[in-house]
Amino acid sequence: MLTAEIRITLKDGVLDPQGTTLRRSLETLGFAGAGEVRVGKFIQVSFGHGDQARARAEAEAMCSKVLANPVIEQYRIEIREA
Amino acid sequence: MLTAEIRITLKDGVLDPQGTTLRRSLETLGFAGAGEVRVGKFIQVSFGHGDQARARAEAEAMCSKVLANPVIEQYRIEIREA
Amino acid sequence: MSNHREPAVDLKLAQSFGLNAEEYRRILAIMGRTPTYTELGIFSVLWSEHCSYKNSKPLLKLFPTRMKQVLQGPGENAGIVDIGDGLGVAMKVESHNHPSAIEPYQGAATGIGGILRDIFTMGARPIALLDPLYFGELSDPHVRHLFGGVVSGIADYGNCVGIPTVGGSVFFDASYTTNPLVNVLALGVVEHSKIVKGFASGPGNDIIAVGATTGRDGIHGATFASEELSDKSAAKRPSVQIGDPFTKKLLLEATLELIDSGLAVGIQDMGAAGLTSSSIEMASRAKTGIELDVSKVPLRETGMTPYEVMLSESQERMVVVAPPANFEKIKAIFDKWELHCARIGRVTDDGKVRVKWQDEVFCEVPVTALVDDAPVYQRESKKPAYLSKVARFKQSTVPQPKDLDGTLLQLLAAPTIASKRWVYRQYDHQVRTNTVVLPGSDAAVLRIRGTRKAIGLTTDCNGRYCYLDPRNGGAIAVAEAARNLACSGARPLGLTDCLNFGNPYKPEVFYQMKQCVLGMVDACHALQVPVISGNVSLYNESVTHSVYPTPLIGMVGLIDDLSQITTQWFKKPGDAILLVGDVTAKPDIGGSEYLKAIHGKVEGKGPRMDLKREKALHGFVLDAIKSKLVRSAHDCAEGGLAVALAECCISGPPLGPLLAKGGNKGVVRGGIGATLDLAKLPGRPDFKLFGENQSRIVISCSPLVVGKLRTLAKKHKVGCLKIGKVGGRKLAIRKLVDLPVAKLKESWEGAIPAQMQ
Amino acid sequence: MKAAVVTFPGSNCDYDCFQAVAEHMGGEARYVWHREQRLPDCDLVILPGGFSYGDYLRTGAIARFSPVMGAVAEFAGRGGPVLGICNGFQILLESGLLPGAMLVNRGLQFICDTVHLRPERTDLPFTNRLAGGRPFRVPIAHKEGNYYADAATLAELERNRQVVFRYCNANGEPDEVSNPNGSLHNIAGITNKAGNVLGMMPHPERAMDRLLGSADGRLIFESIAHFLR
Ligand SMILES: Nc1ncnc2c1ncn2[C@@H]1O[C@H](COP(=O)(O)OP(=O)(O)O)[C@@H](O)[C@H]1O
Ligand SMILES: [Mg+2]
Repeated sequence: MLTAEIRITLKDGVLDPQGTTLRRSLETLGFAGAGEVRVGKFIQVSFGHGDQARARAEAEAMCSKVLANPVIEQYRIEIREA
Repeated sequence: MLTAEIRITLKDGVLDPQGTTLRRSLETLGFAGAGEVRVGKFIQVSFGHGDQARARAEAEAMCSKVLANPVIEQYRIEIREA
Repeated sequence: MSNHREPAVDLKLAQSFGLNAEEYRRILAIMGRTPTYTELGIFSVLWSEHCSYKNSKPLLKLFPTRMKQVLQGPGENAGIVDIGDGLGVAMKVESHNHPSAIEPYQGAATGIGGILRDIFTMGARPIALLDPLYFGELSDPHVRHLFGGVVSGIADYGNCVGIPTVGGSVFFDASYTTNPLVNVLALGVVEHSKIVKGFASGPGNDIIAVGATTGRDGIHGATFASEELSDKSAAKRPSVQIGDPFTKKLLLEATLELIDSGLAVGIQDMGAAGLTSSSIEMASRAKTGIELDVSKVPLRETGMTPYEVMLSESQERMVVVAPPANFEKIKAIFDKWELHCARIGRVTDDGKVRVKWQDEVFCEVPVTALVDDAPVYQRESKKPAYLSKVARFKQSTVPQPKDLDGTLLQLLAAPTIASKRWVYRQYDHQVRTNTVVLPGSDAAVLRIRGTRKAIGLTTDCNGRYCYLDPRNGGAIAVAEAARNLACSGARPLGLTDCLNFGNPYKPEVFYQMKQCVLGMVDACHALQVPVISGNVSLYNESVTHSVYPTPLIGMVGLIDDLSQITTQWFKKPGDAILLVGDVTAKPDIGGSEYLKAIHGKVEGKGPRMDLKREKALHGFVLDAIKSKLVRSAHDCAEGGLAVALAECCISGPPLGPLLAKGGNKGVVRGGIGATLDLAKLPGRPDFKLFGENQSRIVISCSPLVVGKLRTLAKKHKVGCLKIGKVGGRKLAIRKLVDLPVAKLKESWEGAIPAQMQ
Repeated sequence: MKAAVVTFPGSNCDYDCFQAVAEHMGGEARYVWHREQRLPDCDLVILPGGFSYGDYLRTGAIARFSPVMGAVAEFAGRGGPVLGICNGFQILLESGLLPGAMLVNRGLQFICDTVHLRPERTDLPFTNRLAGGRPFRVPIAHKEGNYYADAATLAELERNRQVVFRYCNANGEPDEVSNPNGSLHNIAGITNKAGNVLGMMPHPERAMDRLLGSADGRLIFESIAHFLR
């Protein structure tokens, strides 16, 4: 059985209000080391089959159609054995 | 320079309403293959230094103190060269 | 046949389920045998404090619950009062204190979910939420984390289901540091003929589970609510759930559609203790029995046992009782809303709860044993030693501040007094377009569609007063709520209460609880307000101490005509300012915010309450508002007269953005000044400005009607003193205070945002 | 005015939009369930506010696939006026009927408040009763109203005068402090090139009655009525 691990992040250049705030609160809490912080989504989709290529194609279609908004987001897919 | 890539997901057994809704919608959209869907967060934190071990320790501390709630969430950290 | 093997039952197991030895013996006696694992689980939740009220029942019996406007008193999912025109309002408050302490965001969110179900289960469409909250001091970062999380949890859930959060209250005190109180009140409107009750009547009828699927969530949540928080609490994963407002919205719409269709004979939500308490309570009310085949319940996890299915607290589920002939039609409704709907059993006439997995029986217990035979305890009560210590407080020993201006600004910035706009701006308080008075006045006001009427809503309780003098504090909580309603033009119809206390097994805690209840009872009688519903939340303890006794009151009142609504802020330059009520009483600073915030003391007995005078005051104000003599009315509460006056100047609706983060420059807008003279009031300057004497209201009116108001006040035997006039850009109290309105506003509006940024 | 008010699972301002048309404008309003393939006989489509599909994943992301959206696009293509309010605006963005996207508010919080809006155009079906540049007051209630489009799209929007409303101060100036959510160019509402599809974050349907604080929202509904006449 396979799982697609999908990371959806804001495109470079799109301001990330969550990341900015998170970074500030990390700083106040004493995590001075943190440079930029960006917040995105992590979606796991499990498939009922074991066909790698098919899983990738399906995940790709889901991302481009539903899971990510190309105006602001980009995505990366990894297929893993569950 | 290093970046911590942090995946925060709900613990197993914690109901994920977003994932459930998403799965149902994916089905109606014809993505019949999708089994379980779980939605989590993906956070990238960049560090101003190149010390792997330190970056991991810092990311670990951030997760356990701020980024994740151990009551319902679990996390996974990867450190990468940016 | 199922292949579920159940663990053996003994006393040790019973104790791990939260039952004590005496209770376990009682179960053995009732059953005449050792109960099965499933039976024991069912006993333990139904006999928990949360479901059985075993430690509070004797006290709850004291509340007056029957007055002519009451359509449904305590005992159902929510109480209902009549508002005329064939309509009623259903109301109830619920606590989610312990889950919120562990996971503030989800804990608060699921609290909203639970209370909404109680309302629409009665057939009422929810139209309003209120959120009374109690936290430790905001200077503590952990408190800020809890506070921020709770508020956004309430916001995200309430906003998403589309029910406006129109009011609430926030009180900060170190006693709530690790055990915040997160209470939520919901209110709905129902046509008399559409009121539904949780009855499993008619043997042979179907028992149907609708809504979401059942998983292993929150098993023993009711027991969790009935324990003290400890370090181990954080490890109890299943007691916190993820809110699902979207499914809740669907369930709400589907349930209201079902009720409208008339296809169901009984409906009950699955709240604490899930299927167990909902089905058994329904059978108990109808004096019937039930038989469930839990293998038919739509499940979300594999391998669940009968025990787990019965005790699961998965959210967004209901139980429906209906004649078998209606099943297909009911299913069609839930299909439309994309929800599950499954027959899981039937109503019987043998008075027993029978739980089966297909053909195998896992539980067979008489309903009466679970409900009527639940233990009831008269707990021991002992007056706490601290009470006589704090009562020895002498206010003359308090040093007098030189700079009263500075003191007033400091008080306005005390988080308990400061503007709560940071909170309610995160809540959609307008959706469904009924909210006539938005958060920010003494009470929220909602219009009732199809009529000229409106209702007022408020929540109140000063835990510090209850700590210093429980009986007096309990009475004040009720009186203050009624006073806030009166100020907006609403006549009180009924109240719902949430009794938040510590561990009742501590005699001192039980004393506080009993005395608070007695005080509430006094006030209910004196002010003629019935208790229509409520909730008990005990074991609110941290490692070292109990929270302040906090019997939270939520009250609803009726306004006969939309033209009689009054708000708290000054309206027009030139208007006269009157202080009405107990105007000549000696000022008392015991228990005040002034004493605490400025002098760092929690002492005294709290302000005195004279219920007869209070009642007369409400009569006068309502009369004056009805006669259209009043332009604004605001009661004196935390911070005393000076803070009340300042609020009259600055609390009018702000137009535009919240104070910019950090800097407050340039964006403070609105507000109106006033010139006053308090020479006629007795007492030291700081006492008369900041003492929290009860039964006083600041009103403003056209200068032309001052005489009329004086006459009316005389008729009601209420004191009435002209103390100044509206106008200018300053709050000027002769010889005492002289401050620009903008400055007042800056302190008051900026305090909470500054802490929370 | 014959309005179709589209209801998605999770819509919650559908009732208020319905009332704005039926009670306040004396028009005809019909709810249209999102599963419908076609619209009833109507001359206005309203996509109301709320949280379609809980706003899970992204606001409007799932709703835009509802069967009814095909009919809405077709109606818009024929020049019919479509008004998307709040979540309705977000759905229009997701479905590509309007350009751009919504980010979470700059302060990360849901904001319920009243704002001033500056009308930039008064020649549209939705704005012909407004005075150009004169601010009016309507409530907002959203968490994701921080409008974003890339520089090229933004320039094009401005060039084509597709920005219809901007957050502004009481004098009608769109300044930084009046921007509640961080929207680029203080954008509160935009239209398509043809001018018949309007998306706006603020809620005119909540401002139909002085009793509730403001009746300025009527101006938008009166504009539509005027246009349809
Ligand atoms: N948690 C909250 N949620 C919503 N509204 C709140 C909250 N806390 C306070 N408010 C609103 O702020 C206003 C002032 O509250 P409060 O100071 O408690 O009033 P009062 O002293 O008259 O009871 C009220 O309109 C109240 O409803
Ligand atoms: Mg008040």
